[in-house]
Amino acid sequence: MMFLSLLVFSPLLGIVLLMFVRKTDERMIQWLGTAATVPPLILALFAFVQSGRGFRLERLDEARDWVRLTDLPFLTDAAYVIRYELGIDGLSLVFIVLTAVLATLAALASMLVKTEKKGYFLWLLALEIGMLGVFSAANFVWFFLFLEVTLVAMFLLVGKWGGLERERAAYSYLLYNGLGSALLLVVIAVLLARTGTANFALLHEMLHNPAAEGQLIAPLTAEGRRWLLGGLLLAFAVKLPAVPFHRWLIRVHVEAPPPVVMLHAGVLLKIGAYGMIRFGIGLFPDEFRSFAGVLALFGVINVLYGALLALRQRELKRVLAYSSVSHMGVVLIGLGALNEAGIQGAVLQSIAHGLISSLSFLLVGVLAHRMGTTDINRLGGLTKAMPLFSGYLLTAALALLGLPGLAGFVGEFTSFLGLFQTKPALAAVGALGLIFAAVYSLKAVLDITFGRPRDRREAVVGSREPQASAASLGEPQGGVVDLQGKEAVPAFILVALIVAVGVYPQLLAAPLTAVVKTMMNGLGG
Amino acid sequence: MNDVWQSDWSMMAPEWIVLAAAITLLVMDLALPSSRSRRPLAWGAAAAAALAMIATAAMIPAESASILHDTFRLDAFAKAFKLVVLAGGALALLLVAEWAPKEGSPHRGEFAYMMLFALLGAMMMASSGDLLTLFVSLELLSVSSYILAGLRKTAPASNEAALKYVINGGIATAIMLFGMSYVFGLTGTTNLGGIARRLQETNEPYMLALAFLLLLIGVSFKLATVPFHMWAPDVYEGAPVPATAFFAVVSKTAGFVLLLRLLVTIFAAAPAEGRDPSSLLLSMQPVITVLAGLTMIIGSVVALRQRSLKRLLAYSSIAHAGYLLAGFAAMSWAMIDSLWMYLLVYTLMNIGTFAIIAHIVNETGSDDLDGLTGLYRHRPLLAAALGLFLLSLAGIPGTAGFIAKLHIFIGLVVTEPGHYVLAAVMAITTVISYVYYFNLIVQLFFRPTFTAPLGRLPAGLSTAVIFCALGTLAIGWAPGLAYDMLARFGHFGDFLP
Amino acid sequence: MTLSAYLALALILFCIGLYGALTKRNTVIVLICIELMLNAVNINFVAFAKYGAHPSVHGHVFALFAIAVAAAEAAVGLAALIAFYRSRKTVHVDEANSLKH
Amino acid sequence: MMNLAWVVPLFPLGSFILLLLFGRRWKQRSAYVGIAATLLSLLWALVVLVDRLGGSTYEANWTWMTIGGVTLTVGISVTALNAWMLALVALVSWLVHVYSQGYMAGDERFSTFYAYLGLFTFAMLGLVLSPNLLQAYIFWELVGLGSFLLIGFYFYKEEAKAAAKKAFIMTRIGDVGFLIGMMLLFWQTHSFDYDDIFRAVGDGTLSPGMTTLAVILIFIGAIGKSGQFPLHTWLPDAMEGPTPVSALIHAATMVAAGVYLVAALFPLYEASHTAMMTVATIGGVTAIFAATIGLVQTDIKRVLAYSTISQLGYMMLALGAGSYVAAIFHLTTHAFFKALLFLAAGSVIHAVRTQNIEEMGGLWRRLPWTAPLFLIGALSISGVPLFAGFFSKDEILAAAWTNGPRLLFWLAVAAALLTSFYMFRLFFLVFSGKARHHEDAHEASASMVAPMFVLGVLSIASGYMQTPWFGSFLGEWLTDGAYRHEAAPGWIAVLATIVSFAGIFLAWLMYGAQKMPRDWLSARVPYVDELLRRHYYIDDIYRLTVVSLVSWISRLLAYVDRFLVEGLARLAAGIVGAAASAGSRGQNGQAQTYGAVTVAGLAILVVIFALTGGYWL
Repeated sequence: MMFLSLLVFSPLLGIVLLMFVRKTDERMIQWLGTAATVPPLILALFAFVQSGRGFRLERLDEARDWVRLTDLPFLTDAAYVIRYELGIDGLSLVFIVLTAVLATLAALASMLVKTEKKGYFLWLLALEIGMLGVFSAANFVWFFLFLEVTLVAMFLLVGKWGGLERERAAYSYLLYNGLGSALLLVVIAVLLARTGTANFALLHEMLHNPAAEGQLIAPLTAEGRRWLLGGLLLAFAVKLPAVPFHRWLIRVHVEAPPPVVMLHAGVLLKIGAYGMIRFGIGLFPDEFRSFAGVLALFGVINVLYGALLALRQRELKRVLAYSSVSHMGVVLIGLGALNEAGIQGAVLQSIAHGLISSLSFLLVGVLAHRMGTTDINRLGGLTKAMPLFSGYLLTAALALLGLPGLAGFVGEFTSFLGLFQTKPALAAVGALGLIFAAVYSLKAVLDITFGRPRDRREAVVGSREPQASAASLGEPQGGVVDLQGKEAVPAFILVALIVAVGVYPQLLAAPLTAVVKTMMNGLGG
Repeated sequence: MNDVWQSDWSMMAPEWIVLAAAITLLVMDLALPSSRSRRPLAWGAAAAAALAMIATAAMIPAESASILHDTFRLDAFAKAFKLVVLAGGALALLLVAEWAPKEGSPHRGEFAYMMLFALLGAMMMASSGDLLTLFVSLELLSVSSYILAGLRKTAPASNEAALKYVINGGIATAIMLFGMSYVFGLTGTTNLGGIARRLQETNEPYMLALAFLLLLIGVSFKLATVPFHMWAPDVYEGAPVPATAFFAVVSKTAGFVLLLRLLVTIFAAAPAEGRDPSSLLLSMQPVITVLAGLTMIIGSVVALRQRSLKRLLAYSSIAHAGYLLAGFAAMSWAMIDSLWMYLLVYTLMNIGTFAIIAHIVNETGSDDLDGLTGLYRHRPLLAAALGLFLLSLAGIPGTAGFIAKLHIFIGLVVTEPGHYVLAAVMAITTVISYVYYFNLIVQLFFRPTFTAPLGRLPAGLSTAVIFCALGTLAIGWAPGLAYDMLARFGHFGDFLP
Repeated sequence: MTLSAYLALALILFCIGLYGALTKRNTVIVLICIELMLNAVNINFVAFAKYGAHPSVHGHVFALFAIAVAAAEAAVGLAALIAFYRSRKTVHVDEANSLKH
Repeated sequence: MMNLAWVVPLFPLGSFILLLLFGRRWKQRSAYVGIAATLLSLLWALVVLVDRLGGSTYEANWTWMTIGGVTLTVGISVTALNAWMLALVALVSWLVHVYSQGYMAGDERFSTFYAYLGLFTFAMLGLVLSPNLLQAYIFWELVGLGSFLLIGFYFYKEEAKAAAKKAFIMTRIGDVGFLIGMMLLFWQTHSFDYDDIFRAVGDGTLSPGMTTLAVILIFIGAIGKSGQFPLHTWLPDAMEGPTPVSALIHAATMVAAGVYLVAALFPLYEASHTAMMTVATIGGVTAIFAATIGLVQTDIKRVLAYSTISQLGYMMLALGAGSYVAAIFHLTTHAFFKALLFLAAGSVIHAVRTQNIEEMGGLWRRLPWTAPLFLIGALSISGVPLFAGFFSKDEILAAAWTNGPRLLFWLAVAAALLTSFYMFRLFFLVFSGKARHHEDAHEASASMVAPMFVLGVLSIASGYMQTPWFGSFLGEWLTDGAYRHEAAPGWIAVLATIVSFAGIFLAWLMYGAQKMPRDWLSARVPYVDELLRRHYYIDDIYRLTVVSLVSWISRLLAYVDRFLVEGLARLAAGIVGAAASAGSRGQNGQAQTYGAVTVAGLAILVVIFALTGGYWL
């Protein structure tokens, strides 16, 4: 079976075809680039549907010989064999579906990108391969490999197609995530060195089967395992990101082109959550217990910190950036709860936030395109000129603040439910974040869509940025045009998904149940 | 005398090939009229190196053996490292073939055969079984290198580089020789195996330790590691690009050959004061660890400030030497494996980078990193190849650099206790190195160009670039290729005599 | 006893050479100082060959090789100096500082 | 039919979706979609109600999400209370849909308005069908959404924007309390189902302390939604919305949801004396508190808004005093007469295009239908005998007397006095006296009058479901026959009557006949007047405490973010950069320096070795 390889590498076809398209043929590039994201989408949905019908995902596992680092005589035959291994379970599957969906939508939304479209799509597709690979890998080395593909692709996408301070944002991204990755690499190296394998299942076996203790190439003490887990969590905390490692996220959110942020906020941040669950809980369940409190604490800090800072921002992208910080805190809260509800909540929150932030940034892209600015102080009363857009924006805000019936609620609710079992007092403090979420999202969105349309000159005087000159102000070209057919499609799909998940979360919860149960068994609870 | 004539001289076939080629080229260079282009000579030299490589490869299945009273050893270690050295040499000679400095290239013939002599030195070093051969081959390499550095006779920078190289090289030679003299004094023999055996009975720990430190410092000159790294940036910058590539790759490999042959063979089982009385080498591990850490930090940090590409790569090569030294400092069973793998990969990605820099220097006469701006627009494939080499140097997965680095990491943490601090330093300096590697990528892909578009890559350079790029990609995505080869060396089980 | 004396002499010579190599401005003197260091090593070798714990002829041989190599190195050094002098009109090593930072 | 009760909310939902998709094309015709949908809902709800009158509770559940071994469900539960509320909500909603056709005619976003109304109605109907806390919470927030959207309907008005935001945030504060309480209960009982929770209370799995904590937290949700002190401030501001919305959401249905929630969880509340006392106290305080503010308001809708707060306080008081039936009874009558009052007020506003009662007057003759209907509403709310309000208020007073603290009883009586006073102050100011330049004021269309008429009838008739004289049908049905009328002293009814007439008389003196100066009170105690006019400075207190505290913390964190977090990152980068510069400068180009560094390195190693003797670490 090559199913997973096909799934992960199918955008490669698009990359190859794009190479032969003339740089100037933008329509063709847009079309081809979007079409290239469709095969993984179809395959992912197919797998999703089939697994819903009872297909066993293990049957998709793939393994191929890749490299054997050494065959020293005192080692067993299996030691230091790194294979090309892909394999998914319910947990990976939901993330893969999320990735595939958002990639297609981001490709659609990329019609607003006008410069050097060819290179843009090449890297966007590379990014998709990386993301799909991260969630499909069944082996630490390949996980890391795909992770770094996303790192490079994002660096280029942000640095080349971003806003004014794009290079700085790209470096921020690179360095923070590079440090996270480097730490992760050390952990991977330790695990690989001492167990002789990088396969998740084998690692799990080696770490937890007392009989396998003897097969370890070098001992892994309890103390050592705690350090390893600490390293893992720290590495993924940078990717998530947890306060105080969040500064890169703000820059990337603000500077990157909106379709890229759709993928970044939608999927890449979730790698942090995925990693913590897959490796943190999956490989070190016993040790994870001792970190649960810290995680929950950081989760609450994230929630409140992000929300309180989002309150002060007057630039829509920054509001959304800090809200991402806040929402990722909810993921940490779920993980810190360390019970079924919490873990499931963390995953649901990841997916939900993926959809919601994608929607938000899709709209931000349209807004920036139409009005030339996303500064809240310079906007107002948009409902009059752009009723449809405003409706979508309001929906995004409501989803962001966790309105029941929309996806955001499901994640937040389940995560908090989890924490209320284990640490009710902490959870109650964190719940304040829900109030702040309502304040910042409504404040931002209502200031844009409600009220009087802003007089531009007044806005400039009122603006706190002295460098804002009338010339830099976005002058709507002619009349302001509402969301149009092609742009509305991704927005509509996202809203539909958000509503679907919000109304019937079992859609996502069903594939997760088995995984969560396995993890809870590992946790011995 | 009988021994000499009854020896199995075929074991030295690669050396003979290189030597014969060098002498032939020397004679031809003298004989040919000055109007004739010396470019074919460089191609011939490259072919000779490639031929020697094939000869070496053909000998892989052979049993380990030694001739000439165990002064010349042909063990797995020798074969393996000779292959790397020859690969680096052949590729560097391709760069020589296309060497075209602004003032003209009247000494290309010399360039080719001097590089062959240096290569011969490096090869001999890999096969040395005796202090004396080790010393002589080291000097053959060094003295030839001094000349290579100064080959641009009319360029002040090249002259200065040669002078600095000679002075520092001389001091290093003296220090190392001083250490050798103590080792000889304690054992009364120059055979490496013999020294190791006799040292087990000696009880002069202080003198021995002093000898060790002297040798270590002396070797660090060739490795360009702290504290003897400072010459490298100046010499790399001043030397002609093919020579720089040669120093960065072949000399460095030779340095690690020297490190392993000399320090490991002699001191692995020598008694010591200190933590590990059974092995002086192990008790000196902390020193090497600290030096490795400092080398990584200094190399990657100072590189941040460089604008000259050659100088930047000099610091980058110092950092890489630090990674290699870290792999050595771990002293795990993966040590030689990981060093060989890293050096192989390092050869490919570095020569690839230098080939492109050589082209830029040929075309623009400058090696400022501005020369890279907007390369993507005019020469997308060239830019992509350089991007690949840079990513590999940065250790990004999907390239060979990652696999090599991973192997070093594994070596660092597999021992008990693991070298976690060193691993952390390596991880952090790797991230710091992202800044300057990605800065070059930014120049390549993001910035608009101000300079005239570069011309097409000449045949020699494109051969080198294609070979290196394919190698970097192949080892990155299918590392099995390289590791299967490594497996055939039997993990250098016959390394210690 | 005798060995120690030779060793001490060699060490002193070595240090003198080193000091000179690191402090003298004139490159010719620097090169000569390096020769001095190498010669100090030769004293060591010869002394060990005669009075060492394991006297052997290898030390003499080594010293001969070292002398030859030192000569080669000095020759190349002087050649480099001459080339340097041609372009810079100076033999002062401290003026060879255009490559830095 | 009860098993099909889940269909009831779907009609308005369908209307919402249809109007969202096609509303712009249908324009004014959108109203028919909304009216038809709610009519169907109403009919269906009545069928369900009738079914339930003769039957027993029906419950059905479907999986919503599984969490490990626990399955969270959604479903419907047709208890007596739910069936009653279902019909009530559907009825008022339908009437408001009809009324709005006239009131909103010509508005640019006419279809949007109906869409939002549909959404709200769907949510409210869903809320009253919920069999568990989770579902209740979901719809609880959705009704909030409907309210928010409709308050902000006039989006271009800054006041409407602020009011909508405030409404959402203030109720959200309460909602978080609700959420926390609900989750705490969940981990005690492993279920959100009302039945399971009640069972847990019954068999003692739920500790009393936890019960108290949880229900008080849930009660915070009710406080927020029902505009109780201290989270009431959003409700008067919510009057920025169109008047039919005020009638439907902010008088008859949504704000009563708090009362409904406490009623639905009544067994849980009953288990905790502290909780009951809290409910009663908050209710009683709110009743008098809001009534006093109502005395001095000059905006017709705000008077009604404070009146609503006050009446909701009554209901809470009733619940706290243990009289579940009285609360629901008053909820019902209040829904009718308050909706009537709001619709009538809307008719007045429609006619005179102002909301300031001081600019009105003498409208009695100009609005021949509206004025008498308003009078009926005012009499009913004032508790004049034979009107619906009289019976329900009497029931509450009786409950407060028998079960509650005396103080709360007297507060309730005082509030009744104030209620009749400010209602008739309003009545006299608007309808009596000289007409003030409203020459063109005329009665509204039939589509507006008809719903008012229906409500007028109900404002009288609904009282007779539960009277001391004709039996207590409602009580018996709601409690499955376990209801017994409070044996309250007869003088309470008399007292209530006296109080209500006294209020009306006083209002007549001041505003009708103008025998007393209007500034009689404000001239004597100006600071009291000022206090009331500024709503006891509650908004200002919030602004100075909570809001400024949050904004202060937020600013502090902004500095932390910019200087500490970013600063540390920059410091690290700066150190690396400085090291790079230093290292670069150290590379001074002198070959001899390089050698010296080497020798120094060697010397350091040798010295350390000599000192430590090989024991490096």
